[in-house]
Amino acid sequence: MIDIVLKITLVLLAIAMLGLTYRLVKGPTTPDRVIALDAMGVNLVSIAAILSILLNTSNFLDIILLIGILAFIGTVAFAKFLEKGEIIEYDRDQ
Amino acid sequence: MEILMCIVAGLLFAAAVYLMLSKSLLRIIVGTGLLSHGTHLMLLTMGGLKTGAAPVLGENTASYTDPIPQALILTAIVISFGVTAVFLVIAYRAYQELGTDNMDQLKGTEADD
Amino acid sequence: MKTNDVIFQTIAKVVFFMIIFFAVHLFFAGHYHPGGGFVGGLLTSGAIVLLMLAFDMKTIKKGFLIDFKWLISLGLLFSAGTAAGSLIFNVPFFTHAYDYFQLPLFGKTSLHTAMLFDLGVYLVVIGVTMTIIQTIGESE
Amino acid sequence: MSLLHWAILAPFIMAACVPFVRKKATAIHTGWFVLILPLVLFVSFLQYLPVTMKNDSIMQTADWIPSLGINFTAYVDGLSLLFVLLITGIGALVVLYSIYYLSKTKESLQHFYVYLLMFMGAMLGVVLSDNVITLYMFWELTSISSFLLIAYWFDRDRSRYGALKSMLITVFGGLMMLGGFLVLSIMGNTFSIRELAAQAPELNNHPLFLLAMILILFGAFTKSAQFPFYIWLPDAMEAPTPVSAYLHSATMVKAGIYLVARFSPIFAFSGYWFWIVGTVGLFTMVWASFNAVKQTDLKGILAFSTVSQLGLIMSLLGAGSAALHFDSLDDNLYTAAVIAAVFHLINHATFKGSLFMVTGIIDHETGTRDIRRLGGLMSLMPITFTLSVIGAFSMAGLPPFNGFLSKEMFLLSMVQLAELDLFNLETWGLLFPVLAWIGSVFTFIYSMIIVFRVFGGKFQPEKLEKKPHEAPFGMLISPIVLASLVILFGLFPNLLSYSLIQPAAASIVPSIIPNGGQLDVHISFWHGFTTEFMMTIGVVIIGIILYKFLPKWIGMYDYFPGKVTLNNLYNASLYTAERGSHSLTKSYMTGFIRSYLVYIFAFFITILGFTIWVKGAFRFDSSNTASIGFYEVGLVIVLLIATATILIAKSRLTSIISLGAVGYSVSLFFIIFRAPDLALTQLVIETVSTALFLLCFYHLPKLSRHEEKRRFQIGNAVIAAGVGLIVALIGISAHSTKLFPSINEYYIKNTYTKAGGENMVNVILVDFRGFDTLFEIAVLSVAALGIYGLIKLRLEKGGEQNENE
Amino acid sequence: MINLPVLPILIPLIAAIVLLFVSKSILAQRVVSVIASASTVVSAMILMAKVKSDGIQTVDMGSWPAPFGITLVSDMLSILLVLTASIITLCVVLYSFRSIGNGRERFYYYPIVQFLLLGVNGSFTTGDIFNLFVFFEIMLMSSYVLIVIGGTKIQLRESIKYILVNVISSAIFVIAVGFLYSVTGSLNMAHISARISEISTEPIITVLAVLFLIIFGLKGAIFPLYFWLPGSYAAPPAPILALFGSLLTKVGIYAILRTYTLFFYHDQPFTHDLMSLLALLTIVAGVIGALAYRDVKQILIYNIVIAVGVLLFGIATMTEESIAGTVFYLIHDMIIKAALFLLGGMIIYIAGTSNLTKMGGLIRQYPALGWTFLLASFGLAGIPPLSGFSGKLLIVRSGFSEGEYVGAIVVLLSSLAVLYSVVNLFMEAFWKTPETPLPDVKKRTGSLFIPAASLVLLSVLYGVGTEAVYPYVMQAVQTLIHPEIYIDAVLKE
Repeated sequence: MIDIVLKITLVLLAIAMLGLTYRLVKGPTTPDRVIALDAMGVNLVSIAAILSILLNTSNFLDIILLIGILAFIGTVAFAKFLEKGEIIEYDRDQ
Repeated sequence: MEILMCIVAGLLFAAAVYLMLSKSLLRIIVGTGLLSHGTHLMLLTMGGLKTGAAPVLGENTASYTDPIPQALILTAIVISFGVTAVFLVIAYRAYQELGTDNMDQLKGTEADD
Repeated sequence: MKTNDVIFQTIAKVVFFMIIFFAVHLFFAGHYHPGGGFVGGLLTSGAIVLLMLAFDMKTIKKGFLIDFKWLISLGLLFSAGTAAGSLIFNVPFFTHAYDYFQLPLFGKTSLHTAMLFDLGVYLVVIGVTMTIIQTIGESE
Repeated sequence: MSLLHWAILAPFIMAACVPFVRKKATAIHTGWFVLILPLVLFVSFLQYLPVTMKNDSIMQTADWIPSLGINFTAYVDGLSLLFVLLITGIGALVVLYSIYYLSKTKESLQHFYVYLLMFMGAMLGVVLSDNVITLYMFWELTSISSFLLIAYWFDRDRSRYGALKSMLITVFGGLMMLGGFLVLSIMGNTFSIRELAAQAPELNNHPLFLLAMILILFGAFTKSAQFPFYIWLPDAMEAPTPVSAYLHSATMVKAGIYLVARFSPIFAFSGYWFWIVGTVGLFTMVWASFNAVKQTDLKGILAFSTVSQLGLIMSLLGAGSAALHFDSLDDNLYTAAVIAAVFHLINHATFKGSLFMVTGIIDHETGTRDIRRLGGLMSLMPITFTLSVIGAFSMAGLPPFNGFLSKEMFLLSMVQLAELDLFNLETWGLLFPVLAWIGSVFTFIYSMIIVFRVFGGKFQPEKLEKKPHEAPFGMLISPIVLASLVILFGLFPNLLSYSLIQPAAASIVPSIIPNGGQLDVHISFWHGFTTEFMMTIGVVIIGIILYKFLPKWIGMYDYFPGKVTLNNLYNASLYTAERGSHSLTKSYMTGFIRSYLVYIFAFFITILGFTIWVKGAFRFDSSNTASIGFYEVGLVIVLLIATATILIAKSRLTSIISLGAVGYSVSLFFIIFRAPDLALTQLVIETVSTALFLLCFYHLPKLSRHEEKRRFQIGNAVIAAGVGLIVALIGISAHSTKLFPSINEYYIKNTYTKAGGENMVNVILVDFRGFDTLFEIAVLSVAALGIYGLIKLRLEKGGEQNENE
Repeated sequence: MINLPVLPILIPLIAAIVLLFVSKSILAQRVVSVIASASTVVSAMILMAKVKSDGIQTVDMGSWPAPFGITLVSDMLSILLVLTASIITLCVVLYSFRSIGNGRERFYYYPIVQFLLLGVNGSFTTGDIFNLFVFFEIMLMSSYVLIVIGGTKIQLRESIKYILVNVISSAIFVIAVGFLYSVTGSLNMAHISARISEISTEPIITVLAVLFLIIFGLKGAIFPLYFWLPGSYAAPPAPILALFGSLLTKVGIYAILRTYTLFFYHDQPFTHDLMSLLALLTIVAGVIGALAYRDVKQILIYNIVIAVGVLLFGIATMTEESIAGTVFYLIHDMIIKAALFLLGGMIIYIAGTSNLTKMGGLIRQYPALGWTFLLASFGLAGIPPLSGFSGKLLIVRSGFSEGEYVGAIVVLLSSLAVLYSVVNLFMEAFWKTPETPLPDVKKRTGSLFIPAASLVLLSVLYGVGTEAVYPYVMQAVQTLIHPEIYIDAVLKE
């Protein structure tokens, strides 16, 4: 039973991925794309988690955490890029 | 699944080749990125897919997937990361020095050697 | 344009340590669970990059005091040294040794020279990523 | 190493000493020092005469590369001894002559003598070697030393041109000859000429026989300047005159003759040999003598005359091969041709050597060699005049000089050929005497030109740079010696008969000489009103008439198309080779990386496609494949859409983000395919790479897509599709042909027990295959250092100045 | 010392690490580089003596038995090549002192050269197909950096092409390893060889053979995969070019030689004939290129292509004799190419240009350079007794005996083209009267000349002393002709 539910969820997530990909491609603005990318990160976390349950393994837990961290850094970086047009400043006092 | 992945890898290769044949340096480098993705997927496929649990001992399972391609891919990923980084920086410097990222203008002739 | 990044900077400091801990965890877990020197190293650099995002390159450089290129050499020395250690015992190059020890605090732990090797990998990866990012960052 | 070996090496050792002598003893002309060597060698080789006169030989072997069968084997028989004496004898005279010819203050004598000694050693090596490989080595060395000597005055364009030309042609022949030697060695399984000759009958029936023969003849014909390879010889006249006298008339060009003579025992039985050697030689003789007449440069005439005379000797050797078809020596007319060849070889060296030296004297004293500016020197330079008369008349075949005798013998041999009923000679035989006679007529004419245009006629001092007078005595010694030999051999030919000629001829046709037997070599001055004598008279009469009316018919040379000469062919082919390859190279080395990639991928597709098709290598086996889930298909679609987005993306940001999306999808696949370590690494790496992309391309122009022609796009698409198809096909086939169990079982079993870990992938990385990882981080380190250097180090100067500090 | 085969790889690695630590001082870098290179040479010599007396030396990395771990295999072929590569590197390092410039020296030139040597030596030694890829990568990565170090315009421009081509070939290499793994289930070369010989008729093996030919052909610059080479090699300065010209393409050739004698010898009518055809086309292409340019670098670079063709023809003929010739010629070509590029570098340095039409008359001021160059040219063309001869002799002879008449003659005539191109170069640079008179002051070239001339001397000795080298080469050939020797040594059966 739970298997079927999980698999359906996976399919739904895959559809969500498709939608997000559409947004990523279409844009039209960069913030749209960044948000799509961030959401994809959340999606990835979900997929990894569900797969962990399906495969009955704890090996993917690290991945989930990692995706979380990366998505965070990525979003922050993009946010900064959008705001300042630069990701890493050399010396911000100048 | 393996057949499907072979096709996917083939498509990635095709896309990569198409990009590498274009004029824009950026597209070329993106092409190399795609190429390495295709390579890794193909390598993984060659070990057989989903034939068992993840290759980590300790879980009760009868079989594991082939760890060798995974280890090889890991090495390959890291190496292609290094290459991509160098390539990118060279492209960046080339753009700085030569003022273009159009490969047609980067052809160079004996005259200016 | 000077912007106020206080919240971001404060969070970054905290998250930095969280990521570092996770990275160290991944590194140590490597032999038994997914992870290892590569991911650990990359994630550590990720943490440093987060700091760079929040602050700036110069501050970070001052804060870290070490030249990342030196870190590369050190890492290579660790890895190559571990591998070459076997030369002293006249066993084939790269032969690792390990044993289980009863350590206080950790309990029964295996000490493995492969860990030392992986430490080298970890250091090199940090050194490499940071050198690349720093160099490119500075050139702008 | 025996004395014989040291004799060959002595010139090289001497050559090494020359620069020191030149430096230390500046007061004395270096030539005096050098002169010792050929004299000593000449005298010491004379001691072998008794041996060879008995048709015996001496062989000394020193190991060089015995494993490959290459040994330094020195071998003295009649033929080699004859050549050795020529080389050292003429060598001594030439060195003596050069002492007066080359100023010790103005010229770089050390170079001259080093080259000359190198040549002498190389030539000795050629004629004394038994091993074909050693022979080839010395052969090439003669080409090289000739190259250096021709380019002695390397400032002159003509010198360099001539040097290169001679080297290209002779080395070409040398290489072909090497090929022939190798084929021979395959047939006979040895590199030794003697051993090969011993197997001659078996070799004759070998399928490779003809190939070997033709390849070796290439060597002989190029070196001996036979048609059509003779063109290098006239240009070689840029060398100092002593060199021309030595290399380009007396010795080096005879190496080809030597080769033909040396290999006669192996090849001469074949009809091909007879025809090729005989006709090429004869044709060369006629053609060159015909061309000599129109030359205006004195050395040019001599060059063509040399070519012609070499052709004469060659044709005699060809004719002589007919002798092998007779079992006994009795009634064997054709040994006469061989004897004539050897005799003329000696004679040619004497009269042509003296003529060259005379030319050198004229050049030296008047400052020109152009016969249009010379004339009337008879009274000013009486000794020189006498010498040139002796030389030229001997060349023309007039009595009482040695040239007369050998020319008679030549005509006789050609007449006899017409009567031979071998090799289809019945039909074509008559051509031989006719051509020989025509050649002789022209020979007569140009010989007369040499004498009478220079010494007869009107003296034209206004056209000369210097005031001519007789040469210093030292310079005259050598030509006088040679001219005396011309007369001596003319009057007493039998001085040579059994000492030199018989042994040499016997080495050429050993198979028909019974053990202990000898060829009959009795050369008589007068032998009645024979056909050949009548022919000589005809030559003289017609020759005189034609010479008298030369101005009337010299114009006919203009009818020959000036552009279709072999020389122009050579020049044009070099030019075409250079220009043609330049434009060809330009056409494909476009500098566009796209073109190169197209070549590479096109090759990839065609050759692999061809292989798969021909070998029927495609396999499709879906029996042991994993199932496909719906969500997996979904992910595949995501991946492909992201990929497609890159292809059509207009902005760089889109393509970079899409690449990131592809990367994340790949890591998702890694999760699905149970590869947690991969997924972890891929995720982080993808993030870092994307960041790097953004960092690096921050400064790039917004619109980085350059519009491409539709034609290109379609072409690209086709190639891309082809590559993808091939990769997928091979992938599927490879997956469907899993023939062996993987070695991975070992890792699964031993990860915990032997390596003390649980995560197989990581244990493989740091332990089982840690060696890979060690160098993988090294790769990363190099990349980082490279990037650091790239950004920080900026040498402003162009690439070429990098050689400077 | 059971780890002897590791040393030629380990010493450069350690040296590189030490060099990274002392990167601040140029003097220290030079000293360490020389010491390290010299000790690599010494260790290679010791190893060679060992291989000579005891046969193939193997070390199982990490004590994991073959085929499960990575095994280093020093057979005679690999150690000969390792020794040659190490000697060349030593000479190039010495040459670099005065020619490469302080800028590059400060930016890790020396450690990267050591990494390059490490990659080359590793490629020659490893017995594992994936490890070969890793060593290729380290070699390539070093070459990427070396080709672009200094960052001049032309270097940047050409390095892009160079990297792109190599990225492609690396990618194909990885998937080819994957295919091979899928079919044979192993990565150890000896093991793969043993397994392939059981299934020799499988058509997929032929396909893989062609695939590997393409991969290594891209590195080794065979027709029609060599187009990237002339442009890219012309970019870096002479010492780097010498390393590239003498080592990198030869690694590709080595890999072809190794795989085609160890794995892919079962379908010779197809694979080797294909290779033979490509070899001849490569020669022709190289000749066309060498004749096309009036530029020191280009002429020498196209000579690389010609040599590659000759070597490939030797491999394609695939008899004991031709393989022996190939090994002889391979070593010769490495030495003489390095020497010629170094000498060519001196010519360019003295004349201030690499364009032949703009130089001339150097012989008066630099006679030693001129004659050494001419000697090296003759060596390159294979004039006996210089070094190129014995190899070419064997290759041509076996070509004739195998009935490949056209091929043998093409190889022979390629010598003529080689001779023409280099002698023409010599005449233009040294003999021709220059358009502008040369400056009176001689440039100091002693420290450049000595390493270059010692390579020429080595090449001459190699040629004259062929007999001394012969047993070594034949030992190498035995392993190549009889793969079971290799397999037994590695798998210890």
